[in-house]
This record gives sequence, C-alpha cells and structure tokens, in this order.
Amino acid sequence: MTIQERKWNQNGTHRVPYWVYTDQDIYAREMKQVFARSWNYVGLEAEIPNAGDFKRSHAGATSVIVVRGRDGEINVLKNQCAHRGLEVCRQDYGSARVFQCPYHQWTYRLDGDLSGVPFIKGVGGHGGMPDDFDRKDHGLQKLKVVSRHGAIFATEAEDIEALEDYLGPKMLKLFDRVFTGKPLRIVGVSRQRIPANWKLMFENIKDPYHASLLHVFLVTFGLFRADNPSRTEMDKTGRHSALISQRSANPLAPNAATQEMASFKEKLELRDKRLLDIVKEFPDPATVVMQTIWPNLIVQQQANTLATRQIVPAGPDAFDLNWTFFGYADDDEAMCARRLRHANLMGPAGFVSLDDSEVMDLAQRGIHVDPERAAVVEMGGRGTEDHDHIVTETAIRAFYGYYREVMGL
Amino acid sequence: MTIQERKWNQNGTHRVPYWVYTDQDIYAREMKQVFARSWNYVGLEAEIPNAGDFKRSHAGATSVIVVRGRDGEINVLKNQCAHRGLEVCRQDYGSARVFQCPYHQWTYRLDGDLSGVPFIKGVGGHGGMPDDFDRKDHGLQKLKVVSRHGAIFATEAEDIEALEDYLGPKMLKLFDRVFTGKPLRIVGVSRQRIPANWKLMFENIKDPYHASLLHVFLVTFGLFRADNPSRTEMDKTGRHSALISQRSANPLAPNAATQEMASFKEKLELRDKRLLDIVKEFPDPATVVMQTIWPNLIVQQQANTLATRQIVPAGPDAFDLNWTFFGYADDDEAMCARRLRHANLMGPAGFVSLDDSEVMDLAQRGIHVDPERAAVVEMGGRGTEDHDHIVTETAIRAFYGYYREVMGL
Amino acid sequence: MTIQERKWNQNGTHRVPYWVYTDQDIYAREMKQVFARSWNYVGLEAEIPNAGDFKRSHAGATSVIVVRGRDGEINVLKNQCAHRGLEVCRQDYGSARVFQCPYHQWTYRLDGDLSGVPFIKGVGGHGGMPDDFDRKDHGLQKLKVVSRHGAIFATEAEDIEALEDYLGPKMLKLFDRVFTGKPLRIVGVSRQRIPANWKLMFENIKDPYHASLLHVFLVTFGLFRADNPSRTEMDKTGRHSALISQRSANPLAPNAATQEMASFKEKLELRDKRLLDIVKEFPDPATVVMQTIWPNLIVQQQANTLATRQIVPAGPDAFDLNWTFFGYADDDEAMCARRLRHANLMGPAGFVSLDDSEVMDLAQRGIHVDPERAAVVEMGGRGTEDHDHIVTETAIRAFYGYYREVMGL
Amino acid sequence: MISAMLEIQALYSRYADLIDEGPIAEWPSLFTDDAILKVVTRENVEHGWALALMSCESRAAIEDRVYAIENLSMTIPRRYRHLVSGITAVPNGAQGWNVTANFAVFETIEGQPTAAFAAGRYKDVIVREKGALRFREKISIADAASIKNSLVFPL
Amino acid sequence: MISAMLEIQALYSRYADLIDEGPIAEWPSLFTDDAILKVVTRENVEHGWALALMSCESRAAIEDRVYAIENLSMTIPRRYRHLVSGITAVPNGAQGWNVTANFAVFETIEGQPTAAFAAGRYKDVIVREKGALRFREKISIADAASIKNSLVFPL
Amino acid sequence: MISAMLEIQALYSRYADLIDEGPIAEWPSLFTDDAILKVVTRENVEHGWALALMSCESRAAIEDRVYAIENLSMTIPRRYRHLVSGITAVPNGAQGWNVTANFAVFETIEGQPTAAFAAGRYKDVIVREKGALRFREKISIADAASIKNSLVFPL
Ligand code: FES
Ligand code: FES
Ligand code: FES
Ligand SMILES: [Fe+3]
Ligand SMILES: [Fe+3]
Ligand SMILES: [Fe+3]
Repeated sequence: MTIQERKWNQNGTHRVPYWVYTDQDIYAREMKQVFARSWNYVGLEAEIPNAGDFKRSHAGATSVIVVRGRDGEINVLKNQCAHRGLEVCRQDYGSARVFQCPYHQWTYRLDGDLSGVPFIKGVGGHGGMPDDFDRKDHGLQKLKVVSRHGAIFATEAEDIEALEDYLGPKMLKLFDRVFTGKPLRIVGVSRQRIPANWKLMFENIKDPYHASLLHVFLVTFGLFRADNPSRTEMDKTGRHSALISQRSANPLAPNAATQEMASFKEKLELRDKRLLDIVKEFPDPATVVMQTIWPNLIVQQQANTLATRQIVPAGPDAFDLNWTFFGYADDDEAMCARRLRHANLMGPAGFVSLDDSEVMDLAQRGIHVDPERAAVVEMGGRGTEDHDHIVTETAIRAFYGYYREVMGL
Repeated sequence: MTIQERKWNQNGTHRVPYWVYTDQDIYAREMKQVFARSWNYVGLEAEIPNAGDFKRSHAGATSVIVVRGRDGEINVLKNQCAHRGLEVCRQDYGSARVFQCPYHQWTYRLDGDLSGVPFIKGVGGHGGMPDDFDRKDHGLQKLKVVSRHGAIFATEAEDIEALEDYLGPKMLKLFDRVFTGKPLRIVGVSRQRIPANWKLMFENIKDPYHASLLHVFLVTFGLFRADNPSRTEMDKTGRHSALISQRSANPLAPNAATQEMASFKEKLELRDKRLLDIVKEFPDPATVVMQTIWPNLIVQQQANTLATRQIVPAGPDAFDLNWTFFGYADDDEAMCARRLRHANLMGPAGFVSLDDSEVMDLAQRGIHVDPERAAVVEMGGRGTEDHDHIVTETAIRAFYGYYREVMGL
Repeated sequence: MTIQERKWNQNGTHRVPYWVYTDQDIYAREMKQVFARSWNYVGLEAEIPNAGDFKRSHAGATSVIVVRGRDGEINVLKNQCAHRGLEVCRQDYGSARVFQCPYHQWTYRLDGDLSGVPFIKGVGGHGGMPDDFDRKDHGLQKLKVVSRHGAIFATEAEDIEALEDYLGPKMLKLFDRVFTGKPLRIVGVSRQRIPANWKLMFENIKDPYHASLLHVFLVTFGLFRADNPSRTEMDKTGRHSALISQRSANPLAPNAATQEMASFKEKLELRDKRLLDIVKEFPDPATVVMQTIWPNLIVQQQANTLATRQIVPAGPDAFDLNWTFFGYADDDEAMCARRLRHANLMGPAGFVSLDDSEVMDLAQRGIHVDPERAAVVEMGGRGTEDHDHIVTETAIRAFYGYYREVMGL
Repeated sequence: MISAMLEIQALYSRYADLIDEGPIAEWPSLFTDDAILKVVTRENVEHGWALALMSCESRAAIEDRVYAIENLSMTIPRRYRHLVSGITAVPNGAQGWNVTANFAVFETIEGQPTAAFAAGRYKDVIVREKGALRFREKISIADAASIKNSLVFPL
Repeated sequence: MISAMLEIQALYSRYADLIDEGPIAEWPSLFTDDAILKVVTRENVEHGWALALMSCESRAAIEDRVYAIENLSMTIPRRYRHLVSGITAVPNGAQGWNVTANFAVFETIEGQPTAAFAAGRYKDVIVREKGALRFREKISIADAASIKNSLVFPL
Repeated sequence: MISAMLEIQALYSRYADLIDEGPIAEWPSLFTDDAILKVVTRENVEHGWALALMSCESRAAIEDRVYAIENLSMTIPRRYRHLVSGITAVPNGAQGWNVTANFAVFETIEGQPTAAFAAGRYKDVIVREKGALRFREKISIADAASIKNSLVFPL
C-alpha cells in the first residue's frame, strides 16, 4: 500500500493505526518531517569537556560528530566527507585537533571547515583541483547547535524557533529542574538495540498507566503508583510531556488501588537495602519526573538516578536507545555510590526498564500480527489536556496529535 | 516490476513463472487471498488436552493462540492485545486460566473476551476509560474454528464452507484414514526454518516423481518407488491432493525402473534393522499416504510414522515447517518405540526428508539465478486429472490451477 | 523515490549522486543494462585444467558453472535446472562427467545439453513426458564464452563485439602484458564480502589519488607514490582503465610531495626483508599496473603478485570480491615463494588492500548519512582524458561517463 | 581423578574432531555396543516428549546413521565446528561418569559464511570399555526448538 | 596447582551451569558474603566510567538480583548458553587467585533461533572460603557497547 | 604429561589474550625465531593451493605483521574474542608436540554488535625453547572461504 493510500480514519488520536509502526514510507517521511525539522538531542557537554573532545552521535538517524572546538563552542557536523562521502569519524568518543578522512586525507577543522586537500595544486605541475575549487564550499555539513545548561541539541532546520520557545515554559522549567546549570558528571553510558518502532519508546514513557501495573519494583516500593500524587503535563503543542509523581509515604500498605495491580507483592523486601536508599535532592516534592522531548529525548529522574535517553531510529522495526547516566560535579562519594546503585533500576538490565524493553519487543511483534488494526488509546478519556493524575494515556494522544500534523496524516 | 505487470503467459500450469516464488507483492496477496480465505491447520487437540491448555500457532503467517476453553471447546485467537497490540502469549505451550497482557494487565477469558481492564473506572475518581467504552468491543480477535477427529482448523473467512465440504469426499476419506477419531498421543515436535518459498514444500509432497529418484532410502528399501502400485489423487478443485503407494513385495530386486534411478543402491543393508521394522496398521494395502491440504497442511503416514506438517510462510524466501509426530493413545510399548525409531526418517535430520529440505534450499537459490524463467511441469502430461501411478507432476499442476484462480493471476 | 524521479543534475561526472550507490531500482537496472550486456570475467582456465573440471562462478550476480568440456572447450552455463530451477552445481570447484540435478536427476552434458530425463517414457506404460517434449529445448542456459590467453569471459548478450574490440587496443595491450599466453599457475584464492556498493571497488582502483595517501606501505616503500612516473589511461569509451606506475629509485627519501602525505613514515624498515624482495619480470619499466575491465574485473600486478579480482554484486550495499592469485607455470621455486610472500600485501588481510576494504565500508556507511548529496570528483580537473600522472580522478569520471550512457541516467 | 578428567576431555575432543574433521566413519568407535545416541530439542525434553531429531539405540544404529550421512543423503557440502565448555564429570557408581557440558556448533556451508548453528547441553554417560572411555549415552539437547534448514551431522 | 586449576575450572562450569540450566537460586552461593559482581561494557571501562549494567556490592545484593530475575521481571522466556575459554589463574598473595577468561554467550528466545548474544572477558578474584572456592569479585566485561534488547541474566 | 597439557593450554590462552586484550606487541614472543605462521582458508588447503591470508616465515615477519597492525593499517576500531576448544597434543618425537584445536572468533566493531567472525582449526607445532613453550608452526585454518570484509588480526 502506498503512503497516499494510508488513511488515519478516526478524528482525534484515541486510535493509532498500526501501520505508523511498520510502514517503510512512513518511516522515510518521519526522517524528513519529524527529525530533520526538530531540535535533536545529541549529547551532554560533560561527555566532551575539553577542546577537541568529540563523540559520535545521531541527529534523528543521521550520523553526526559532536565536537568541542578550540573556542570551547560545540559543533555538530554530519559524519560524511565532502569529497567522496566516507564517514570521517570512526570512534564513539575521542579527542582530535582536526578530522582527517582516511581515504585522501582531506582535513577538516573542528568547526567542519575544510582546511586541507592533499595535492590541491597538483604534484610537480601535474593534476590538482580545478582553479575554481573553493575549500569554503566543501566543509562538513554543519547543523545549527544550541546547548542549554550542558545538554546539546542540533537541527538541520534553518528557521527553527529558539530551544526555549521550542520547549515552552512548562517543559523548560522541568528541563531546568535537572539541568540547573550546575556542572555535570558522567556516570556512564548504556546502549540497547530495541526491536521496536521508535515511537513505542515515547509511548512507553508517556504512559503512566502501565507503570502501576507492569513494574513490580516500582509498585511494591511505591516509587510510582497509580494512587500516588501525580501529574501528566504537556507543552501547548502536545509534542513534549512530563510525568511527575511523588513516592508513597507508606509504600508497603495495600489498598483499593493495589488490589487492581496483579503485580503488587506485599511482602517483598530487599536483602541489600542500599538499592533503595534514596536521598531527596530536588526542592520540589516530586520523586520521579520522566520528561519526553520531541523528537528523540527522554530526561529521567527516578530515585537518585539521572539519565538522558537518546532515541536513534533504525528503520520502522528497531531503534537504538542510548542512555547517559549522570550526576553533578559536586556529588560527594556517597552520592556517587548511590547513583551507581540506583542505576540498577535502569538500562538494558534495569529492575524497572528491563520490563519496558521486553514489552516493546512484544508490541512490535504483536502489531505485525494484524497491521490493519489500531491501538485503543482511551484511558483517561479521548482528549489531550493535562491531567493531575496518572491513570491516563493523555500524553500519548497529545503526541499523536502533533505527529499527525507534522506528518500530514 | 509491479504485480499488475506480472503476467502468467501460458494457459494451463505446465509452466510456473519463477516470480511466484520471489515477488514481495505476490507474497502479500497470498496472505490475503490464499491464507485468510482458507481453513488453516493450527494443531492437534492432543497438544492441549486439558481446559486452559494452549499452544502458540499460526494461521497462515498470523500468530494465533490455540486454547482449550473451560467448556472443553477450542478457541483460536489472534495473538494481539486489543489495547495497544502486544503479543499476549509469549510461550509455545502452556496452561492458563486467563490471558493477561503484561503491559497494562488487560485480561482476556480463554474465549478471547475481555474480562478485565485495570483502572477502568479510574483511581480515586481520576482517569479511567470513557463511559461508552464497552469491553465487548475489545476482545482478542476470534477465528472460526473446527476440529475434525482431533485436528484443529481455523479461518478468518466468515462465509467459508464446512471443513468436510472444503476437503471433499475423496480427501475427507483419506484424512479420516489417519484421523479416525481415536484419541491421539503426541510423540513430539520438530521445527525447521527452510530458506525457500512455502509453495515449494507443497510441490515437494505433491511430486512423487522425485521420490523415486532423490531418496536413496525410500528407493532402496522399496518404501516408495516408481514401480510400486500407486495413485495420485486430487479433490475436485485441485487444491488438495494425496499420493498413495504400496511398498514393493521384494524391495531389493533391481529391475527396469531401478536402472533409471541413479540413487538405487542394491546392496544396502541396515546394521540395526529395527529402523525398518514396519507393522501394518491400516486396513488398506497402502503403506504410504502423503496428503496435502490447502493452504498449510501435510498429513503424512510413512511406515509407522504419523505426522502433521504445518507450513508457516515467512516472506517469499522462507517458511517454517512445524512437524507434530503422533500416534494413538492405545499404542502399546512396542509401537511407541517403533514410531520413535521410524521418526528417524523424517524431520530436519530425517533419512528421507533431509534430502527434501536440501533440495528446497537449492530450488529457491536456483530460482533467483534467473527469475524470468519458468518451471517446466510436464511429467505425466499437461493435465490435472488423477493418475493411477506416480510418474507424474499432475498434482502440482492441479495445485497451480486453483492458485491462479484465487490469486487472480 | 522512483527511478524515474532520479535526476543526475550535473553535466559531466565530476559529481556522482549518492543514490547510485544505495537505490534498489538502480541496482536492478544495473543487472540488466550493465552486467547482462557486457563481457563478464568468470575465471582462469588454469582453475579448470582438465576436461570435466568446473568452478562455480558469477556473471554479474548470476550464478554460473564454468566447465571444461570433453573437447577442452570452456562452457559457461547458468546454474539453474531447466526442470524446476534448482541450482545444479553445489560446489565451488569440482570435476564431473555430467551435471545431474539432485531433485529428479535430469542430466546435462558438460555443454549444458539435456541428455537424460528419468522416466521420460514413463514406467510400465504410465506417465512420462509429453510426446512433443524435446530435450533440445531444455538445456542449461548457455552464455557466449571467450577465453583470451587463459582468462575466461562470458556474456548473455547475443550481439556483443569481440572481446578484443571490447577491450580496445590500449587495454588489450596491457591485458596481454600479464596474460601473455604463457600457461598460468594458480597460487590460490581469497574471498571477501565487502559491505559496499560494487562501483566503489572500481572507484578505488581507478583512483591513484588515494594510493599515495592512504597506503603507508605503498608510500613509504615507494611502491606507488604521487611523485613516481605514472600514467592513467582509458579505452575510448572510458569504461576500462589502467594505472601504470614505476617504483621510486630511492624510495625512502622524503621530498616536497611526501610532505603532503600524512601517511609517509620515513624510518620504517622491515625486519624480514623478503616481503619486498621484488624481481623485475616484465619488459617495460612499470612496477605496478592496475587494470579495471568493465564490468567486473580487476587485473593486478603489484611487485611480484599477480591476481585477478572478480566483483560479484550482492545488492546495492554489498559485493563479493574474489581474488585469484596466479603465477606462471614456469615459475621457479624462488618465484613461487616470492609470489606467496608478496601476497601478504593483498587480499582481506593485505598490508595494502586491507586499508581499501576498510575505506569502502566507511564510504558506504557515509553515503547513507546523507544520500541527497553527491561525490565531488574533481582531482585532475573535470575531464575524462588520459593523464600522464596519478594526481587525478579522471578514470572515475570516465567510468561514470560510460555508466550514465548505458544506464540512461 | 585428574588424569581421568583429562581423558574425559580427550574423548570430547575426539568426538568433535571426528565430526568436524573426520573421518566420521571412525566416530561410532567412541560408543559402546549398547550405546544410546539422541539429538533432541529442549522443547521436547521439557514436555516429556520422546521425539528425537536423531535417535540410535545401538552402535549399529549409529553406524547406519554415519553410513547414511556419508553415502545416502543428498546434502549441500558443509562443515560443522564444535566448541565444548564446562565439562563436568560425576562418578556414577557404575564405574563410569555422568558428564555434562555446554556446546556450540558453527556451520559453514560451501560458498557461505560461518554462522552459529546451535548451542545446547550434553548429558552423557561415559564408561570404560575395552580399555578406552566410550559413550554409553550421548544426549545432545539443542536450546532452540527450530533447526536452520537441515541437521546433517550430530551435534 | 594442577588440582587447584581443575577446581577453578569447575567453579566456572558451575557458574555457567547455574545460569544456563539452573537452579539460578543456588547461583549466589558461588560468591563470598562481601562479593562484588559487575556486568559492564568495555566502553565504560575504557572511559573510566563506573556505570554497570548490573552492579552488586554484596552477596545479599546478588540474591536480590536473582530474586528479581525469577520473580519480579516480566521477560520473554529465554535461555543463555555460556562458553568459557582460556581460564588463567594467577595466585594473588591473598590466598586467592586473580582469574581471567574469555566468554561467549548465546541466547535462545522461545520461538526463535539460537543467536550469539555477547562475548567478552572475565576479570575475577577467587578465594577459598568455608572450604569451597568462591568469587570475591566477578567482573564480566562485554565487548560490545550495545545490548541486544534486554540483559536478563548475568553474563 | 598432565602438567605439560596445562602448560600447552596456558600457551593457547596467552596466544588469544595477547590478540584480544593486548599488548599485541608481546604476541610474537610466543613464537620461535624460525616460526611459521599462516592464516589460511580451508578452500586453499583442500586444493593444495599455498596461498595464505597472512603468511610469515619467521618471527621477524610476525613482528612486521604486528607492527603493521598497530602502526600502518587504517582500520575501523574493533576487537576479536577467541574461544578455543578441544586442545589435543601429540608428542612429535622432536621434543615438541603436534597440537590441534577448534577455534571460534567473535568480532566487535566499534558501534556495532558482537558477531561470529570465523571458526576453524588450529594445526600447530609447539616446542620448548629458552625455557618456555613456543609455536614453531601456527596454522589457523578458517572454515569459510570468505572473510567478512577485513581480517585485521590473526585468527
Ligand atoms: S573521501 Fe574523504 S578524502 Fe576522499
Ligand atoms: S497493550 Fe495490552 S494491556 Fe495495554
Ligand atoms: S528440478 Fe532439476 S531435475 Fe527436477
Ligand atoms: Fe515502564
Ligand atoms: Fe521427498
Ligand atoms: Fe588502495
């Protein structure tokens, strides 16, 4: 079926047709209309602290180099030699004075400008580049870059609004809650290749409904539960969202709500209690904030584990999830140890997030079982407004509202 | 080339164009016009003897759950949660009181009805499903089911004829020869992923011509040979067929026919003769009956090994072949041991069927060598009538006659 | 994007759009308009010295059998049974009196003629092929074959010019420089699956610009250097080319040119000097000649290592590279040992060619980073004339000039 | 015990070598006359289903299987490569050992790259017979329920 | 030394068996009370980043992890298969050994073929405690930076 | 014999470790001065073709190869991981051993998952020289005819 024949029959987004997760043409359109026109998260400044430090990253599915120039500014460059197209950068992290393509040693400055072309004038009067060849026309392609409090975003869109406006006041405030401007400290990175459509990752985080049911860990220890004081908030476009919740005072008490949670296990107790030795570190009472930022970022604060998760689409049926766990430069030794311990909750083997990678796998498989059907997204109604609770799929509906708009579906 | 441009140039089916084995659009059309409109074999009742027992199976390429309800009836349900699409069933076999989707614990009865939706009324007055949300609209999709003498078939087609009519009198009789209604006993299952188009499996079994030539085992021990008394029969549509043959009285005697069989080895003798210690167990003189039932089943009786083979297409270039070996509940110990021994002939390592999986691999590879050509299917003429011998490809031609019709080719 | 929408915007070929390396439709058109209409190299006669000897090879991406008939003539046959399409040949090398398809034992003479069809007349009066079935119509498909001085070429094109005209006088002369007509001796074969478009292999060999920069081995030991006396030559169509160079008299002296080569390492010295113990064996002063012959052959003479490299496309994103290293039948023992030693420079682990397989991998990856861009191929100008130096990409431009023509792009 | 362990390891090496490098015709000599050989999938084991991919109830039957591999079956040329790890031998009272180990088998089909073919578990019984250690039971349990096309050699 | 080596090898066999064949509930008994268990990727090791995929600072924490695997996590049924090679033990002066080895782990998810899941390096410390050899430190370093979906069991 | 076997196994461990973990510059020290190192494909062996993917006729040549790997070649960063199984040593009369073993090598390219790269057979000669066991001949025979792009390190 061609993309022209694809029709999103319903008004609203309380139904999501399964072909948005499987169709190759939809995927191709997403690359152009979702990722190329948005601010893409590409990394943290703390990953590349010194001039010349670089990381290989992705803006959407596009391989880019994120590098700190000699002036300390961050450059984001497409990882494609201007000569005959090689990936110039072959390492995930490194430090360099220039980027040199191995094939013919064209050399690029850290800002992407082409500085050297061997034999540009020929050898012994022979060969060389044409007289009108101008190195200025042949740099690495540069993306527009902004860093806010240490988090780096880049875009191919020339005319995009400022990041602050892009986030909007509500989301900016939550973003700044974690990215306060204090220097960050990298705890480490985890990477997963998840066999599911990239949008299922966003749905997962925009879906507080599941958290109370799927995650025994969260539920039993009251880290996140349907009866906890909670809010589900969006920016005005609906593309970004945040789930904000507060740990139960008495996590172990069963009540009416827990009766509906098959996953609730009353008697669970840890043998090594340090895993949940949580220290309050933010001024507000929220104990967990999961923020999703269109089109490729999750900012997570759960217990004392802080992380960004970058989504890199890899075809309709897979994406890479790159986690960067971080703390603050002024963390004391106990907090360093605590963040490491709490990291057991997250990542490919996380006590909590392991459940999520498994359900995403099952979702993608199940969607293929009958791709003519549609998801039913009606928990908490059919609207897209903020909710002061988490028994809702409103943030998913809001996400697809904006998605339909930019995708022209 | 688009499917519209695909032309089956010849009248009749003594030529089969190779693009029916390789084209992605043909494959997509097969899913809709072959598999979704037919009775698909999904398993044996003996695999799920008790209420709540289930197996994961496929109708065509569609993942389904085959489950015995509390009432003892068999249900066949699409393996796709009605909420957001997860595969609800994650095990090949099991036993359950309900099916619970792990994501949000929507719970389905064994007949597919949605019985539980956590927080359907919200939590503490918050959230919940819309008032007009009716669980009756959100069950697992149910297929139409029929079980004949312990063999289970399912279909998505509402208006399909009864299985007995679907099989027709000749094929029904042969089917009932093995599935007499006596209780069955599962001997075990074998599974293969064969890198070939699913239709090549049917051709293989509908092709007695090869059996006399490819299989040294069959030939030398006279289990199946061109000069044995044999018949090739079809139902009136041509979609089903059976090869019926009788073991040679004196299997080892070479004669005019064996001279044409390069594979004949006169002196072969087994060191452990129990492998071919065959006991007559059917009233008729046939010693081998291989029945193919459109669109995904082979019923095999060869020596004392009985098995169904289910074909699960996996794209134009591969299919899964799931063997279920069985006997009868009243098999004595010697017969149990015999069936196990004879199973050495069959499956992925079978003395006989190993040759077949290898030639199917070679066929798919060879078809890709020049996909513009066509198979020449003229042994035994160009017609599609029954033959009282096995030096014929008539059953293949008959199969493609019906195939052209339903595929509109 | 459909192939019809693909536009090669520039005149000339100093820009090569990246979609020629990635597009599935372009690949399909190449199979028909590049490979099926050209002389494809399929092997050396020395690989199949005796009657009945065969090798499995490829003409373009088409699996073929190259076999020496009883008369000593070479036949090239499509590896597809005329009956129902199996690959008849399952071995890379072997010796046979006939080819027998395993499925129904149809038997083909070494020239491809169908000699045997079991049960062609039926068995005991039953079955058999129709009366008008003529074995003459059902041989293996034969390609047109020519062998020049021991190198075998084949084509599906009926009306193609003679190989000598196809090569043209300049290329023929260089071809005959190595293939003098002296009997050859096989040293061995190496095979690589390279994850890059097949055209990148040709570009690599048609690109002397990189050799001076990428290959430290070549540069430091003066085996190939921008300041060596060199020529870049094409036939009149531009489809074939050769790079001809002469080793530096004093390889280790740094000079103006080496200053531009980041890869130059002045002090490098081998511990086992036999690796570069080169003996002059051709009458001309050239020490290296790398010839590319459209559409799938590289003939290499570098030091005392002689090899053909056959390119077998495997989709837009990969190709197999099959190296056949050879010498002459009259090589003495020292020369045999020397060729083996020099072979360390080449192949999947070659001191030189290892760099090339790595850059081709990087090129294909990088091309996918932004497939809307184009390669900039301007070293040595924008024309396609011969050059008496190697600071040029002229041979690449010439190649794409012919490519645009035959591809209609 | 130490030298017995080395001897047992040597038997496993020879078992693999005779499949991978040949001559496979000598491979049955590693079994006792009354040996049982089964190649099964875990799926069948877990369900208590007796079905085997290969099942031999005597060395004679093992010889038949080897004869068929070499002479009767039509197979695309290929080679297996066994890796065995964690050999653990427990004396079984009957002057033999119950031995377990993990295995992985790689397959290389002519003209194709090497690929992981199967992994699983050996559950064997070894005895000393006529001066040499031999398998009285060799049960190879493949972890996956499905075989990649054909199982040509034993695991 | 020879018998110590065999004993160390046996510990590695048992480590793998209890993960691959179970019961995994017994697996924590192979560790000392104060044992450290880490499953990490080489990427983090090379950057000096402390992050682990699994990190336990005591046998109690290892028991918690095993309990979660068996009781708390929602996972698609699967099985790991460990192969260990090149076990090298160097006495460390503290009545124990620093032990290194290479490992490969194959994964078989129900309904899917066996596939290579991870390969990497063990860097361990083994001591004798209460009569048996146990891990005081078990550091499994995966070569790849990325995990194929989920890491359900330890490497 | 038992301690010799352990010593031989240790040589194989060290061979793999110096490739997989480094420093590879020390790897040539495992060879005698006159050592022969060849990495070949079975296809060439079976045809009697002498061609090797890597061929060194002396330790000096091995050092050249290692130097090139570390300093001269342009390669995408990667790591190999060796697993060796079934080491079998037969004394060869010349105060050494003919040793065979099966190997599998996994490759992890930076930014990519771990994948099976090669499997095959070692056919080696080991001697004692200057107090240590060393390879006089190291022949690594890959089962597959084709290499996945590049062969950067020895097998
Ligand atoms: S491709 Fe990068 S320098 Fe030529
Ligand atoms: S997806 Fe199944 S319950 Fe939500
Ligand atoms: S397919 Fe080749 S003989 Fe029938
Ligand atoms: Fe979750
Ligand atoms: Fe057959
Ligand atoms: Fe080169």
